[in-house]
Amino acid sequence: TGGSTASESAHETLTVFNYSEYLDPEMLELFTEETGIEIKYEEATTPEEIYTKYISGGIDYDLICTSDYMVKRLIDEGEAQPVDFSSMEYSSNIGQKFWDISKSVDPDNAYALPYFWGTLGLLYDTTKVKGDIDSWDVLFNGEYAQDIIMQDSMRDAFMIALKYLGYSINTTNENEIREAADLLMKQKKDVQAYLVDEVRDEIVAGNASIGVIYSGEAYLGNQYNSDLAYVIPKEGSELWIDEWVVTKKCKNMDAAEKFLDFLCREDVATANFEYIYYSTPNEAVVAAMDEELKENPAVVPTDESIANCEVCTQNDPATIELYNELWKELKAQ
Amino acid sequence: MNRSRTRLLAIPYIIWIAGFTVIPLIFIIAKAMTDQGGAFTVGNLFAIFSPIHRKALIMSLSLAAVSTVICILIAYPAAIILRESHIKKKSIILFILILPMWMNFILRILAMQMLISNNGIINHILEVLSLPQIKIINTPQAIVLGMVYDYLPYMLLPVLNSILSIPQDVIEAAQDLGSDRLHVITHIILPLSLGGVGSGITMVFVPSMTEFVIANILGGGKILLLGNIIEQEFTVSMNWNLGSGLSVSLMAFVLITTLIFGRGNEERAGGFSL
Amino acid sequence: MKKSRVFGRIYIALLMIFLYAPIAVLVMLSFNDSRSRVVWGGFTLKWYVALFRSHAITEALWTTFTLAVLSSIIACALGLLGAIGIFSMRRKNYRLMLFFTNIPLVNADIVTGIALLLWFVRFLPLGFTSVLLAHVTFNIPYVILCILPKLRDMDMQQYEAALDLGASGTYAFIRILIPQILPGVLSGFLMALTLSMDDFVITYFTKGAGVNTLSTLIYGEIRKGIKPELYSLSTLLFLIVLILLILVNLPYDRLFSKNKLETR
Amino acid sequence: MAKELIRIDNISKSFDGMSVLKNLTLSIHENEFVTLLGPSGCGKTTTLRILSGLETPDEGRVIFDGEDITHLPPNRRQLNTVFQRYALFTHMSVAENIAFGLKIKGLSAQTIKEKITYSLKLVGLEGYEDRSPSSLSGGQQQRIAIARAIVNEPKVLLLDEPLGALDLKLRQGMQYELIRLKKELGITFVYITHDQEEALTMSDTVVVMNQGKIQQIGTPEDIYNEPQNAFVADFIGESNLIDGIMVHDRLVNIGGLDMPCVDEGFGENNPVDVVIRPEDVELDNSGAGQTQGTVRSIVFKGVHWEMHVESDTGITFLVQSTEHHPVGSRVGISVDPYNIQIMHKPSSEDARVFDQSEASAVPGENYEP
Amino acid sequence: MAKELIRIDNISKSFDGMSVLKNLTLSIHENEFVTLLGPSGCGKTTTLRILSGLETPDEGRVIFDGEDITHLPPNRRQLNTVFQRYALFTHMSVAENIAFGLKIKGLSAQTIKEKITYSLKLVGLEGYEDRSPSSLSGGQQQRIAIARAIVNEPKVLLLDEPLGALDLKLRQGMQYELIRLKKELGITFVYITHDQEEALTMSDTVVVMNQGKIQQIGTPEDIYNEPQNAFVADFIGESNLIDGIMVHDRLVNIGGLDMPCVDEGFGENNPVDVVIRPEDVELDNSGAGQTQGTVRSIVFKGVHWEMHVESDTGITFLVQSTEHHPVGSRVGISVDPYNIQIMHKPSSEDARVFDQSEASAVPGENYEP
Ligand SMILES: Nc1ncnc2c1ncn2[C@@H]1O[C@H](COP(=O)(O)OP(=O)(O)OP(=O)(O)O)[C@@H](O)[C@H]1O
Ligand SMILES: Nc1ncnc2c1ncn2[C@@H]1O[C@H](COP(=O)(O)OP(=O)(O)OP(=O)(O)O)[C@@H](O)[C@H]1O
Ligand SMILES: [Mg+2]
Ligand SMILES: [Mg+2]
Repeated sequence: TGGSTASESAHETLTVFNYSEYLDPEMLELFTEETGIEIKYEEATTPEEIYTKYISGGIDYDLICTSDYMVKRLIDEGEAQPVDFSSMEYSSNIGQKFWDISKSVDPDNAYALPYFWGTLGLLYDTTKVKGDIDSWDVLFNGEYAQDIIMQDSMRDAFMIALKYLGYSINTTNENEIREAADLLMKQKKDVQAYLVDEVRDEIVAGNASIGVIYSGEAYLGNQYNSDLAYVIPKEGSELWIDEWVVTKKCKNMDAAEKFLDFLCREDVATANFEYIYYSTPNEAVVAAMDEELKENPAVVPTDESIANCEVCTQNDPATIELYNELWKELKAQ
Repeated sequence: MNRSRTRLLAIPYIIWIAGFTVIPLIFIIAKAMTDQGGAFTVGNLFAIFSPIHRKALIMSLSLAAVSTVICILIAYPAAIILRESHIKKKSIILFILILPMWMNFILRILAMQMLISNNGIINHILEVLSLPQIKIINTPQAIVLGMVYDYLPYMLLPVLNSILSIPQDVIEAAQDLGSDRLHVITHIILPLSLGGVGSGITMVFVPSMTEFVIANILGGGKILLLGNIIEQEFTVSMNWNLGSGLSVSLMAFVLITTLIFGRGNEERAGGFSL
Repeated sequence: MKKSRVFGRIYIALLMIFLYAPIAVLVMLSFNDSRSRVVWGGFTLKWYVALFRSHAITEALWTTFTLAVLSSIIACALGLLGAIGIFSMRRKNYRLMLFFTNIPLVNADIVTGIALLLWFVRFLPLGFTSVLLAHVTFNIPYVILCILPKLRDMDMQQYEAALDLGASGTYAFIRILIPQILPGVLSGFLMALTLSMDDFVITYFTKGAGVNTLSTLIYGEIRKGIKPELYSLSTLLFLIVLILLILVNLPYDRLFSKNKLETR
Repeated sequence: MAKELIRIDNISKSFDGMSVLKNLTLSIHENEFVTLLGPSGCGKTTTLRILSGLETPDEGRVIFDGEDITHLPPNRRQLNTVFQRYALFTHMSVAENIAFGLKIKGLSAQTIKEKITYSLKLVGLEGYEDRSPSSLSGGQQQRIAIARAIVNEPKVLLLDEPLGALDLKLRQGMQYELIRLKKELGITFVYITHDQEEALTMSDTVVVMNQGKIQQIGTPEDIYNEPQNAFVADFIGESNLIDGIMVHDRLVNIGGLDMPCVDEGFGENNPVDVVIRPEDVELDNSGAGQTQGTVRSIVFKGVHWEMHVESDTGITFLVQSTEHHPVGSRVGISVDPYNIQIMHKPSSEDARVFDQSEASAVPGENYEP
Repeated sequence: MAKELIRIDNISKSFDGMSVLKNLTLSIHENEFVTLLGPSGCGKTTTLRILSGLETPDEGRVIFDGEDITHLPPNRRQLNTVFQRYALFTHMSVAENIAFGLKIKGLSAQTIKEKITYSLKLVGLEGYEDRSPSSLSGGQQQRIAIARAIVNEPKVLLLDEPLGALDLKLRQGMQYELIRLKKELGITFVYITHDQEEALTMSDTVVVMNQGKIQQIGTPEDIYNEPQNAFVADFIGESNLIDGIMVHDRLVNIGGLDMPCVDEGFGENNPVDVVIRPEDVELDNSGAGQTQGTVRSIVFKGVHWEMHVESDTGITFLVQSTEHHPVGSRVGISVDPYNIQIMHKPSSEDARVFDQSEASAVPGENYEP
């Protein structure tokens, strides 16, 4: 019953691995309908989970969608197969800007197809916060003690601190990292909670005034509470990009390419966008959006706002270990 | 019963243990005894004594212990009250106690969070009643509350079972000899239900040692438990060797404690059944 | 006497509120017109409608149930034999077996999950079967913990009486001993069912592509907000179990006693 | 008689709507040995439990030493109970079991130790201090239960079939010992047994119960020799219970045979119940006697032979005699007028009661060898 | 005598190194009623369990109908057991309990139903088919256990104190019923009791055991009237066991008083044990008799009075008599020579055995009123 031993060898099958709730399930049915290719669809919540399941070899995934640094890792470890994007009918819907961003993990644009992207920023309740917020400073100056919610994610927390201190988020300089860690330690007493997925709900519910959040979540939060605003601080932030790669285990490159091409098609990309409202690199979709949506920085970040942003490509083991130690120290404090 | 022959009945189970407990355990121990490069090391096993891990261990132990004690403190009076009640079918009680557990664990913990958060349902109710607000979310107390909530049925069931199976005439004999209510509880019911408490402790204390979801959701991620660390080593840091090492030493720790404290418990009939 | 009874009622009532308040919240959410769990958007039944339309949920529900029931049955069968076997062992082996029995209980779920994953991939394509094996593995200790005390309380004289009346060892075992430990097996089964339905981590690591349980479904959804359909599903499940519970506990001794007579 | 210590006043009790005790009234005096005797399920244990406070009567009162203790909890009553099924504390040693009540009273360790030793000696189980109750045989457990109750020196000791599990020799020993204890400690005993001989041997007063009602209260001699109704006559010892017609005072007709007796006041030609104890039927070989009969069966009972003798008038007598008469032999039958007990035919209610108790036993009279 | 059905051949058994049965040899004949009698813990139940196959002897063999069944499993033996503690199947109704063995034999539902009805009638519990055993009183449970065994019509029925929990009336009824069943069904009974009277009443053969050894095998009369040693004499019924010196054949000296007897062959001036049954001591008021004495205590026992009479020669006799002699009164004491039983002083082993059994009972002789 495993993915690769599908008995219906007459049928073509693709085993697809993606973040959960990251694709409109009806699109999968549509794809099968159009091409006759069966999809075995598997979901996970973090890049590491995806990597772990893939690398353990239990399931032979053909296509994986994961985030920047993990994409880089897969490529670096030779787990990805090159794809000829130029031959695909709809790949041109992906804006050049995103191919360029993708180069930070896939220098030749040979492996990875951008799927969604976004930023890390602050979601805040305008009724509870004095004036407009434009800096990470609010997280560190103690003004909103016990009223801020941090991401319970090692990488994101360090990125914020590094950016606030003016360093690169991909730094391997131990001193810079330790400086960031000290900052986070000092901050801890002011933090109401470190949360992953519930940040949006907490801000919506009014349990806290400011929260660190991914841009797409900010849009959703706004839907429930129109007093909420999203900002990418001026110090800059993380620019994340989730991309598709074809694994080296994929035996049916043709089908895989068909699937990737399908995802780039405007109607499909629109459906997926409307399923989650994360920023899409598909320019055809962006072009067709309502003005209101188009102008929402949480949905379509402006170029200025991401000018200072970086893509995370950090895979240096020593740095990760350092992160890890310092993070545990912070949490254990 | 022919003991030498019935012993053979355990063979399928032994095979199962060998196949699905021991072999995977060997995998984990092997991981624990090597570093990320694959070289032999005992460092991961002793990593639990590093200051941060020790801190987390102590925190985990205290939260698990406090939760277990609270579970016992809640379960005991409940069991005694139920014993004294006139409900004929006591098994219906067991069902009622276990029923909440049929709702998904994460959903229940999320619901608990909605109840106790600063702007939560309880505080809204308190506000209406113009009573002081509770500020418990994102504290160790909230984690304890969550653990008690989630594990209480595992304590209630065995405790209730063992208390229900104490013969009434023994209690009456004690009353007859001059025991008042409290004395009966401390000198008859308590010692006679130790077996059930033992089962309950195993089923509450042990899993709550490795718990991390509750700590994440209700503790606001500000309290680091050993469960969090192990989970993080596996899923974030991708240092399986350290994760395995911590896990193996925790396992050894728990097994040794249960061996020490569990002694004699297995001799007493600790009912853990309907 | 009276006072303590009132106190007792209050205590039990408080306990029930504690256990059921979060359930009440979930039930409430299933009627919430808003997709967000923290915003009340008015009363609706649309999530119940949506529930029956959702392929993913009904499929996951089915998988969850078959998985829970199958793994509990297998765990009970193995655990029953195992418990009896262990019970008749000498002290040293008895302790040794209990030690191994406790391992899945003591291990962090993620460790069990990854260890099983590492092991399964060597001989078994991940899929339903692998999850089933994993669930049986973590269910067994609970089943055994439930059965062992019952074995200790067993009345061996009844077994001897059965032998004396002409029953073979096996027949006496099935007819006399099994019914005596059945309550233990039953609560073990219930326990296993509950654990199996609740497990996420181990299921997640050992499942194959396309296999989803309610837990894995829910876990994946925390990020984007739980689909309210799942609240209505929980509510429905709760109601069904509640109704079953009431049915099971009807005074059926009285209802069925007539049938009993006739079958004899 | 000594002062009244306990008064059970018009007590009724039902379980699940089933009436178990009906308007029971009973006085127990200081230092009295009262035995409740009756068939299984007649309410003996329930009565005892009401005395000990473990059960509350639906109606009526329990007066102890002039004080209404109907609703006093068991631990505040000066009574101790030896339970029908021992009810030993399995998690305690023998010594701890015995010390249980003493510790509650707060006696010193030394005193407790002495009392344990003393009471174990009383019940013949010296040196068993550290044993676990579960390692003892049934008889030994029962003796520990007795020791545990006695050691508290209660004003009243309630014993629910305490000797049921012991063999005859041991039982006799314990009977004597209990009587000695009663005298020595000056405690009042309320004793339950279904062993009639035990009841007669030990008691000052025997209370015969049936179906939740007292049938007769009296000294053992009263109960045995002058049963007030057929139930009591039948239940206490073996007896020939025969339909008769009271010809006139001091003459009763049994199966056509007129027999002199000593009872008066039953009117003339009234149907009555006649009770003759088996040991009071005299047999002889000489062909003399009030009537003749044939021996139909004979059983050796140790102390005596037990025979069924069918008289020529068609009545089968149960006879106990130390002389052996082989089956089929002809014997003369006679009964001393003093040994013929005349009783009124039971009222309808009593009849029901009696019939019921008959139904559950398999009557010996029907036995044909 | 009928043909030998069971032969227990030189069986020994120990538990945890403690010897429980020692070289036991016993023959049981077809349609015989054999009773095992002895104090608690003497190995009666163990013997029965070896017969039923629930226990395997360490040494020796069990022969059934000429066949060695020592290692045959219980379910393949044609014996059924009524267990000491009922051992009813608690999860089955009364009817299902009784049907258990029948279903195994594969009888038709109709037959089974009839047999259930019949056997319930036998034990006086008609209409109890659908009750749960736990809802029955102890006595009723025991009767169900009897019905469950009897209904299988085994060749041999093993009964371990089946009537222990019943009250006297019921017990007597069941005693008769069991004897009737035995005769009717032609089954052999092996019966355990600690009630001496029961043993004497019911048995063809009584086997007196003590400490895992057979003390005496014989008819009830043999056992009662001619006990082979002091243990048997003391255990079976009450008896006066007195040290005496055999002056010469037919004359024994008891406490200085020469008394004629009928025993011979004990030599001259040898110390012997003298056994006199309490009912064989004759008292009279006239001052006649072989010696004089004073009544020290008197207890009413229903059938007779039981007295302790201290003779002027200093010996206290236990006396049973239907006549009442008040405490303190002077009486003449005499014993018929035929009722004086002379026995050899026990060998050292026997003495130990006897002393032990004495120690556990609280001897009645020490009782001072
Ligand atoms: N707690 C109870 N609930 C229901 N019925 C009861 C309860 N206690 C006693 N009974 C019933 O009351 C009746 C009298 O019971 P009780 O125990 O007093 O009898 P008993 O005279 O002691 O009998 P035995 O000699 O068998 O011990 C019985 O029919 C019994 O079934
Ligand atoms: N399974 C066993 N293990 C250890 N000792 C045993 C076992 N069965 C019996 N005994 C011991 O063997 C001795 C004889 O026991 P048995 O049950 O045969 O006595 P009994 O004559 O039936 O006594 P009772 O009249 O009390 O039933 C006792 O001392 C008992 O403790
Ligand atoms: Mg009773
Ligand atoms: Mg026995």
